[in-house]
Amino acid sequence: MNGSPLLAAFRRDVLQAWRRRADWLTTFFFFVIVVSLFPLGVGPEPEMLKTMAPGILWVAALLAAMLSLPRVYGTDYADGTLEQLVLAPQPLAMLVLAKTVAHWLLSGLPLALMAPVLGLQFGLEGEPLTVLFWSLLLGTPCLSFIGGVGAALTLGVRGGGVLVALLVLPLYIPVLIFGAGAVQAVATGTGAGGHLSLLGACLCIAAALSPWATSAALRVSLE
Amino acid sequence: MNGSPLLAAFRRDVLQAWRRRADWLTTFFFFVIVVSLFPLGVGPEPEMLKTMAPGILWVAALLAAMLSLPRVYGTDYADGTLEQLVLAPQPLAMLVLAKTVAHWLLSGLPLALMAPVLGLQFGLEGEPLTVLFWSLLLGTPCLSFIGGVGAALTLGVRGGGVLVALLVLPLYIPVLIFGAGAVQAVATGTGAGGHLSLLGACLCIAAALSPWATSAALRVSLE
Amino acid sequence: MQWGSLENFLNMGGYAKFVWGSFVVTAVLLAGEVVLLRRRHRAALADARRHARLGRDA
Amino acid sequence: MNLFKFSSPQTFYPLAGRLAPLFWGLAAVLGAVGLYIGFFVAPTDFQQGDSYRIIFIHVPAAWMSMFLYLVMAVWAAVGLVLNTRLSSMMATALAPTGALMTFIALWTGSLWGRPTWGTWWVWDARLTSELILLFLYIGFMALHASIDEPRRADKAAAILAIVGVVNVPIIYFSVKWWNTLHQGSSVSLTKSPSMAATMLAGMLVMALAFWMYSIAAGLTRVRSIILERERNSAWAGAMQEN
Amino acid sequence: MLQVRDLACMRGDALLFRKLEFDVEAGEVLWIEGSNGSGKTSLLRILSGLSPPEQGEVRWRGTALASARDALQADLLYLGHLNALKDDLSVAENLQFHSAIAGYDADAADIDNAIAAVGLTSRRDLPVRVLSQGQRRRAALARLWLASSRTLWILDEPFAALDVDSVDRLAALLADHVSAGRMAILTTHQEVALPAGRTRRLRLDAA
Amino acid sequence: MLQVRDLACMRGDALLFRKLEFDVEAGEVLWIEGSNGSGKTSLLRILSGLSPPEQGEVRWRGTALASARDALQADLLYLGHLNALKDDLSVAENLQFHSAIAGYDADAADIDNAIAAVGLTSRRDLPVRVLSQGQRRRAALARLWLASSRTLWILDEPFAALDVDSVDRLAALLADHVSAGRMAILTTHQEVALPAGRTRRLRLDAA
Ligand code: HEM
Ligand SMILES: Nc1ncnc2c1ncn2[C@@H]1O[C@H](COP(=O)(O)OP(=O)(O)OP(=O)(O)O)[C@@H](O)[C@H]1O
Ligand SMILES: Nc1ncnc2c1ncn2[C@@H]1O[C@H](COP(=O)(O)OP(=O)(O)OP(=O)(O)O)[C@@H](O)[C@H]1O
Ligand SMILES: [Mg+2]
Ligand SMILES: [Mg+2]
Repeated sequence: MNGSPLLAAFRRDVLQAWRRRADWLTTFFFFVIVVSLFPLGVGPEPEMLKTMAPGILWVAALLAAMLSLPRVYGTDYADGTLEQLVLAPQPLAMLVLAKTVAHWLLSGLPLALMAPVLGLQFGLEGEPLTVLFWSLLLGTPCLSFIGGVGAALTLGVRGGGVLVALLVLPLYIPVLIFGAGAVQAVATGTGAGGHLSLLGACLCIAAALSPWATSAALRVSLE
Repeated sequence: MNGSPLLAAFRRDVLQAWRRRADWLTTFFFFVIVVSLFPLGVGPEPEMLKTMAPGILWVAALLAAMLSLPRVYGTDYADGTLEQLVLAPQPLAMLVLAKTVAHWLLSGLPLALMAPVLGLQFGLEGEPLTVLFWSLLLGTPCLSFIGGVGAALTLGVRGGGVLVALLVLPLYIPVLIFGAGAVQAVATGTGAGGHLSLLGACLCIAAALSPWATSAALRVSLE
Repeated sequence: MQWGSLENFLNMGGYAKFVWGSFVVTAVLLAGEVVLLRRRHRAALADARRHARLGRDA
Repeated sequence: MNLFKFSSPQTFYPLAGRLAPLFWGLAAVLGAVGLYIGFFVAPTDFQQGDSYRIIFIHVPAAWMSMFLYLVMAVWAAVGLVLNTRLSSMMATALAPTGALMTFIALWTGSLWGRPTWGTWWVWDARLTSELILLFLYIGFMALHASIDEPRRADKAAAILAIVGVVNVPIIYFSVKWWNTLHQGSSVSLTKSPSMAATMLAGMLVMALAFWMYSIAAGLTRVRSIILERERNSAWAGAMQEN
Repeated sequence: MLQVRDLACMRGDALLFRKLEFDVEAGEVLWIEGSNGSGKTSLLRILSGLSPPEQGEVRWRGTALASARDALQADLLYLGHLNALKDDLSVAENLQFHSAIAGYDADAADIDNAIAAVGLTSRRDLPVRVLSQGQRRRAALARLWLASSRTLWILDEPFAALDVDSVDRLAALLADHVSAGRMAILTTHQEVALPAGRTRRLRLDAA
Repeated sequence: MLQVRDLACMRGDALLFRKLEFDVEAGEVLWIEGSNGSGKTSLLRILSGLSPPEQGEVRWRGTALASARDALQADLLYLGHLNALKDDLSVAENLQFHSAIAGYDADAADIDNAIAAVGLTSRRDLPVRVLSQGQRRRAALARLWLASSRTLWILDEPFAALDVDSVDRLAALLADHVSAGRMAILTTHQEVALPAGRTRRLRLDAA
């Protein structure tokens, strides 16, 4: 009984995304396209592309996560659903958690799954590719959690889409450094273990704090 | 008398942007932040950063232009202004032109002005820096023109923010290639003239065709 | 026959992974499209009939 | 007037129903002949060994991917300008097949590149523009799928297809220049010097097979689309075949 | 002046209306009635040329809309469900923009008059974002006071969210408009005192 | 049950009301009247705990709102200007979501009944995006049929965009609600037949 509203919030987000397949598939293709833009801008030299690959993939993942953020609470805010969520007799933070998990499943996970294929295009192979996958699997939920706070803070602020970038990207920097660092570390021979555990720690902190921060921001946005 | 509605459309967009300074300043900061993320993701080697610089700056400009697109017609669509523009006794393509120029002034021009400073940070100097500036000055209006079509096509389509990326980024590729290519050409000793004239040609084509395509798309969005 | 044996044929001069990887995936994709096309057509037919019945009832 | 007779979905539906099996059959027969030539008549290439046999699907798929985009855009434009619904439906019907062909070209090319170039992928002009073509197809389909009112979707997607067609040559040449103006890539396409006549024949037969397949798939899909859109009309409800 | 012949409208697979025929002559108000979802808004959008009809034709001053679009747009004021106001601009700025775009040729005094007519003088320079629902509707309606020269007004639920005084003021304006030989087509669910003798009703769901 | 003491509300530099005092008892409808912009919506948002008052206090069952927020939320149904419907979900799915979130414990049959009560049965599975303005409002109002157990209804312009039949049905539901000893606070500009003898009016701009 107690879990059911959370499940409902989660299910509704997933259901809505399913209705709008084009919606989250585009997050995914956005990622693929942005990654493919870089060789066009930088030039086709394989060695250089290989060195750049982790950085490019991670920056693209950051941007893709960020682009999908406004949708998390934006439509709820515009159509009045957010008022109802805030007034619901459930702890708001739990509803936020459910929505964040849905966001990750729909935007973060597909990126992590696709990344190895893109890595191949840049000439990555073997262990770096595996580490790339794991770093994204640990890192993308962080992006969803941190991004949620930014998305909530920019509600009702027109041009939120760009403002959210400004708020959130700096917060993403540690995730970027540990994530891209892990792949580079394994490529240069040092192990990726340290970087990955740091990413795990980031995830724990983000998961523990962000629902509270997000729900506080949501309340403020309605005042 | 005939020009005044266009002037009004232009002035209103600029006025509104002025009211919402945060809005277009964030496009600008987005550009700066994305560019600054790369050294963090890729590592600090100066030689490599220098080679990558034009590509990174140009990709960031593409993304920044794209992020600001949904706003061009999105708010007009949501609040009903677009119906009024379509029903106005002016040629719609002219109004579109006025709005596109406003968009470029507010989002493209600042990037072109800022780019040399960022180029310095990547170790670019002298002629490449000048060419970077000119390539962006010629290229960013192309981005506004092409992007306008995408923005108009995705009106009333949920998840428009990401869909617009999917539609527009592939069309941006020639601009990216000629733009980044110009800087690289001058850095490697071949002249940038060819690339810049190709950019100019792109701009002419885009400026001639895109207002028509955009206004057709706007009409369709209201049906 | 240039291959001699089925084994040789399947081995494709050492390029089995690549050649069969191409041909089999292509075959699967084309067959998949055909299956999806049939399904879609059946669903469309059923839907049209359902609507026709609804229309008559209304 | 006679010219326009078949431009009504209702009259085109049965016509397509009669034509489609013909093209399916042709595709199957030509495919079988092409595969026979490809595997049993064409000799082993002295440079590439048997890996070259990928050519028998790679090149036809690559050709079709580009050709279908053009055809799709022309149908879309006709639909937009003349407001004939059937043309727009044809455009929508071709897009998935075109995207599939593009994907097959990419996939087989990639599998071919590994043994011949030693890498799955290089950022070469042809490869890159094929990848972009895939994005254009996906954009067309995504846009069409995101608009519920079918007529609006047709028109919006048509505008996109037309803009894309203006852009495809620009993209193609820009990618080509990008790649050649800049340091030539260290790997290059090792074409078999003079393609054996049988190889050429096999490739052409397979190309015809892919062509017939695309027509058949397009006709079949357009029939479903017609039914879906006209499901309220009496004639659609009366269709009984499977 | 406006003639509608054999008009049909479909949305999805719902047929909203068909074989609709009516004329609107100078000096008339046409009040389109019907329950929710009967197709009033859809009809108004077809009449204004925003969306194409499924079938049939609309004629303005004798020419089919397909070729008379420019002529109609020069004569038309359309006010939809949405207010067409920019949240960030003030009431006055919004009206200035509209009058420039639509070519009303209004100067600052005209705009002030219009604002006064809808009772928003004290809110003149506030951004629309902070206005109440009804005040926004009033700001949108102020365009009617600027566009008195337009022959045809098409108004979708103009009375929605208005308080009683504003309803009366708008009704009076409508009476003036038609008694000057112009036309209006509108929808509303409220019982409003529309110009007696000059108002024709069209029920959509009766069809 | 609900007590308001010395309430004041400012927006920008406009003082909307001050020293507002009233009680709402079980079995009563409070109809808040006032011209556009008099502060009705602002008042309702304060009462429901969405925004804090400038001054004064709201008490629910004797406790100040600051500490009784959870208690109020379990008793409250708030329906604002906005419909809180997801364009992409169908009417039924939207209601399922709301009933799960708000804890109404409604099963599929309840939801179908609510949809039937607002006359949307034929639109049950359409995405809300395609509904007409009035149909959307009706879909939002269907929550009232699910939330009959909630003690306090706060409704901002519930009759807006509704056709005549729907207005009557809603008025009848309100009568049932209060005659079962519950409460409602609402605003509307239309003259609606609210439960006679149980309706109290509060004019805001008179203050
Ligand atoms: C993912 C990788 C690849 C892609 C996307 C790709 C794409 C294409 C395209 C678009 C064409 C048609 C071009 C035209 O007719 O002008 C084509 C033709 C061709 N490709 Fe590939 N290709 C790839 C890899 C390869 C590889 C690895 C080889 C051989 C080593 C190869 C050999 C050929 C040949 C021989 C043709 C026919 C050329 C002609 O007759 O014009 N391709 N490919
Ligand atoms: N895809 C669809 N499938 C079925 N019905 C649809 C679809 N799209 C729209 N409709 C129906 O078309 C009608 C649109 O009506 P419209 O907005 O014109 O109504 P209206 O008369 O203005 O109503 P209101 O008084 O509520 O404003 C609605 O009944 C809606 O349910
Ligand atoms: N920053 C501000 N400066 C001045 N006045 C403001 C500001 N923000 C809001 N207001 C005023 O506060 C009031 C808000 O009113 P509210 O939305 O509560 O009205 P309402 O009674 O619900 O009206 P309606 O009947 O139109 O819905 C409006 O009169 C608005 O102009
Ligand atoms: Mg309506
Ligand atoms: Mg209000």
